[in-house]
Amino acid sequence: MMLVNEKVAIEHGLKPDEYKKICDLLKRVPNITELGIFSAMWNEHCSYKSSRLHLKKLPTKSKKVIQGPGENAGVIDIEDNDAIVFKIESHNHPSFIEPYQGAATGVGGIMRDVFTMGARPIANLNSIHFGSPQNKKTKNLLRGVVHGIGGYGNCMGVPTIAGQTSFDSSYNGNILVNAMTLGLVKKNKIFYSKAAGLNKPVIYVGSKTGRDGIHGASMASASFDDKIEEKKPTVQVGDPFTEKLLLEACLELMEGDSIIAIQDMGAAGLTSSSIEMASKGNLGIEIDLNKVPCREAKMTPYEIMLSESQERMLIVLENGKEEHAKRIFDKWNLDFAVIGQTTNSKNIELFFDNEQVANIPVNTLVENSPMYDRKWKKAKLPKKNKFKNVDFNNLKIKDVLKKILSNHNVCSKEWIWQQYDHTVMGDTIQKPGGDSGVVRVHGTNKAVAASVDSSAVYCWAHPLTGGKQVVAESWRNLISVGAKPIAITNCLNFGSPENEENMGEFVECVQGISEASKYLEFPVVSGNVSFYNQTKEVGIKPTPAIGGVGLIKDYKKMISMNFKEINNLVLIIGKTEGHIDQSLFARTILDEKNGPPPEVNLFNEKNNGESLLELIENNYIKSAHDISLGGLLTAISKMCIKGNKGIKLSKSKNLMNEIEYFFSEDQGRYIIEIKPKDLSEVVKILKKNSVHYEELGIIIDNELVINQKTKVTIDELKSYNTNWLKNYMSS
Amino acid sequence: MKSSVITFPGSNCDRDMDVALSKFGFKNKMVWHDDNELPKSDLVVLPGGFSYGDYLRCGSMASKSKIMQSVINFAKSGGLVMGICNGFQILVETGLVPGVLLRNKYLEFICKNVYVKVVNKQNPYFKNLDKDILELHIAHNEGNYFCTDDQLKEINENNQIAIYYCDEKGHTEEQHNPNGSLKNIAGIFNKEKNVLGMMPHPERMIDQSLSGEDGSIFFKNLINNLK
Amino acid sequence: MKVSAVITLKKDVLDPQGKVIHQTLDGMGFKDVNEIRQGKYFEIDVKENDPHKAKEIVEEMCKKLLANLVIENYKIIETQ
Amino acid sequence: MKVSAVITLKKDVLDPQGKVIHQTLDGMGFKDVNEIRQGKYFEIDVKENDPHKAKEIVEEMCKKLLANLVIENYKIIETQ
Ligand SMILES: Nc1ncnc2c1ncn2[C@@H]1O[C@H](COP(=O)(O)OP(=O)(O)O)[C@@H](O)[C@H]1O
Ligand SMILES: [Mg+2]
Repeated sequence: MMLVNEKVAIEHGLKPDEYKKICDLLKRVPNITELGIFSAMWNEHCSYKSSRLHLKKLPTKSKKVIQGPGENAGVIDIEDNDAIVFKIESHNHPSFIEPYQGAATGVGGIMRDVFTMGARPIANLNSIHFGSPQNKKTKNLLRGVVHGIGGYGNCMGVPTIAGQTSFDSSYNGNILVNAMTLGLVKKNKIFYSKAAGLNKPVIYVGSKTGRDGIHGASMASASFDDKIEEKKPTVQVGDPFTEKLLLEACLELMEGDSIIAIQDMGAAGLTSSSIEMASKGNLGIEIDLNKVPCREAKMTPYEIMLSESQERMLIVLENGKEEHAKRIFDKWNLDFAVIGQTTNSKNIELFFDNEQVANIPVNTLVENSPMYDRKWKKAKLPKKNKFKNVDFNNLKIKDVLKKILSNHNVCSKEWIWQQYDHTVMGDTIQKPGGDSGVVRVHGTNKAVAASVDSSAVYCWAHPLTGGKQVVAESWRNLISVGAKPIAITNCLNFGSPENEENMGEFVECVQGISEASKYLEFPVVSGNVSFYNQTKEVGIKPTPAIGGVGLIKDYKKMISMNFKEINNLVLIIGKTEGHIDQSLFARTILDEKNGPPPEVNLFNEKNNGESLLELIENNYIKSAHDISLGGLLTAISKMCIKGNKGIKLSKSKNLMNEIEYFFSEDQGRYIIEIKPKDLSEVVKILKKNSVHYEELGIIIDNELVINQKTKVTIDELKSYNTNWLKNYMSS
Repeated sequence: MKSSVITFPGSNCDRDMDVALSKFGFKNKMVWHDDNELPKSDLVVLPGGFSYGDYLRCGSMASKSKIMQSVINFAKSGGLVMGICNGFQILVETGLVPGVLLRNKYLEFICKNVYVKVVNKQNPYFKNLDKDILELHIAHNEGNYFCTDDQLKEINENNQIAIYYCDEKGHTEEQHNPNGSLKNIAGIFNKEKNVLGMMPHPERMIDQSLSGEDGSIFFKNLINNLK
Repeated sequence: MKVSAVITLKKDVLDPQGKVIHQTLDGMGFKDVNEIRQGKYFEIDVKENDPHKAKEIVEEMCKKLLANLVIENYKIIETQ
Repeated sequence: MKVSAVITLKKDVLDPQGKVIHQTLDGMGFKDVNEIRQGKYFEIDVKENDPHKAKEIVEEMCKKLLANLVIENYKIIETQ
């Protein structure tokens, strides 16, 4: 067997002082299997050693939260004994190396996290970020990732109902692929990963273990360098068919009362799953590795423990339920093996060929894992740019609108979501393309809305503001479809924590997320941190992705953003101040990349959102849409496109320049459509709540009439907005 | 009316089909692929999904499963068998309907609403339908219908084409063909018209909150025809 | 012993994958391609050491499952 | 001339298709299979009559497009 020393430890991604700590904790030198286990458990991906300290700041509780962070996924209460289980997860590094399999296994992994808890997955979302469209690799990466997400999700029969796609050169060497899943479970049938009881059988089910993905978790914790070719063998291949069988088999077993604890084998496979179960139950586990179903001959204990083969689960069963469980997994043609049992040793003990090959106290792997208070640098709020009216005066609104609607970050992403089955399960009532995806809770009048958002540019310009903004945007997207926001999950994609600036971005984004979610009572129930999105010295723009979930009590009251009826009135809620810095307009038309992001006023955010919900509750709202990237005119255009209707805008009473008015990205704003007869009632409610509003115009047949001089037909708007991605992908 | 929906490993529209059939008055039973016998049924449905992961060829492995022998016998004795999407692919693999389903022309999965033109109403599925054009939903990766020239000749002679892809006015030009299907074929019968295979999913269009309601029209008409 | 089989589409059957790959190769600068057709390849390890018998078993598999004889041909290419 | 290439999964890479086909064959009564792995087969007709050069072109195609070298190997098996 290979001898272990500091050099070998460093090759495993451990730092010299971490290796020393392992020797101290064990009071001996670990063998190679043990070292492998430590390196897997102590890497950034599994141990959260750089982030733990800061994640503690996130608010995680509310009356609706059943389970916060710490389990496989978060759980929220949606009444009538129903609960939603949800989480987001990154699969960035694997997707850059092999986009199809990387993305596919990302989707597979997050679905397993959700059905491990007893929930049937009912919706998938994804947040994907690519390098600049001109970058040579971008097109193939995008195609591969989309095919991978679709390939896995479609086969599972889970609709992909929403997502987000962006392009930015900071992702040239590190794309981001974040996958999110929502599942539905009865409140009294939630399963957890905490083992309990002595001498309970430990069961392995699913696919066989192969050599794939050994050290995937450590790969996710390292930056890319020139040697990325060498990292290739760590790619895992997904098998959605087996996962579908595993889902059905697990749910079937969960109907009874056989399961004490269940945990999927995700990053670091059998290692982290067994250790987590033992650690939560304050127990030991012993495993006979000869019993683990293996795909390849002669796999070593090291390989078996570190394999990241997909579609596997670990279960602690009640005594005497083995036969019953085996029958179910046989029926679904899946591997089933009793591989060990719980013990009172509080150690993880592994046996192979009748010899003990590892014996480690569980607490050394979990509680004693390293935690760092990394150095970080506070970001300054950039100075505002002083734009002069002359900067705008020679711009034609129509030209600007065309450029913005066809910008790669605003244009329609239909090419992507048409490749995702978004209607399977027969409950999708709002497809991708709206503010949130919405699915009904099967057989009830309720519906669940979900959206995933991130604004890397704002976070890069000022992390604290950016962090707040993403949470607010998620909240707005839910409110726009008539859902009451309940909770969020977050996927924190950052550069290297060992770089003070990147670490600062992380710390302050988390601070911003924390402030906003506290204020909006929109707690964080699950999440994931992905550091080292870095190639050599270049890190990505900080990209926290927020997945929000909300409830619509009566699905017939759901709102969509398409303009509905000619002669209806269109209003804007929230104040337009003309904040141009960091707007898409400033960055693409003026080529001005400096300046602060728009401010987020949490009081207004909450007040405006809640007032809109009140209007929706009273049936006044015919369509609604939040204003985000591209500003007011972009939002209006999208409502025209979707509804196939036009609008005649009234002359604004505002004194600012038209360009600022139309393209600024001030926060907390929505556009709403109401019937003329309801205007006075609507205004009464808005005034009662002190919400700023303006009348924007009236819906007409098929033109966007901006002013006397400027008119754009709906067909023009459509062609601006829908062609870019299609053309790009087929060129 | 009694119906049976077969669940294969990897089927994922089986529940949706069950919901739809039940909604329009069928007494539906779910049947496991590994069973030997079909319950007594007026209609057997092979649902959509990815039976056996769509590995090898879509539908190929499901066509070899135990229950399929009974389904084939049932069809040969005149029983109504309908295959939707993956179910269509399974029917093709058993040879109950002619042709094959290749990968979509642009090699992309397509999920969207399309229009189809009903061209043959002399059969239990479309008899009495008061519309000629239905808006239905497709969601597939392999719906590109293909058959040999000889087969096509026979298909035409026997009026076996059930539905064509078209636009909302019923035009069946190539640009209304979502997947490259030969002659815009979206669904096809066996010679006797008791077996129907089609790519669109009527079961996803049974509620105005969903993608539309033309699926409801299809199912209501179907159960009335069977009564 | 191991037997390899190749399944190809019959000549008059459309091959959308082959066509798209052809276009892609063309776009990448491989201008000298007349045609490209995609097929499937199987490597089957059977418990049979007689090459003749092993081949027969695999032929049987091709006929019954691996190939759809309406549109595909099969060929046993190697036994070892 | 025509060149055939075979793309197979690397040895330790999971082959979900092969696995399911194996199970199905087993269910159909083919009990004597140890393993079955699926790969891709390409028949490429290139405008090049020198076998050596033709092979080189196809190798280039395999490297650049047809094979995913992260998980797959390629082999040129025939030129005619
Ligand atoms: N990768 C994707 N998967 C599914 N849907 C997507 C994806 N990317 C974008 N979309 C959909 O496109 C629409 C526009 O996205 P976006 O511009 O981010 O909306 P918003 O500004 O309202 O958050 C949304 O409905 C979103 O769900
Ligand atoms: Mg929105």
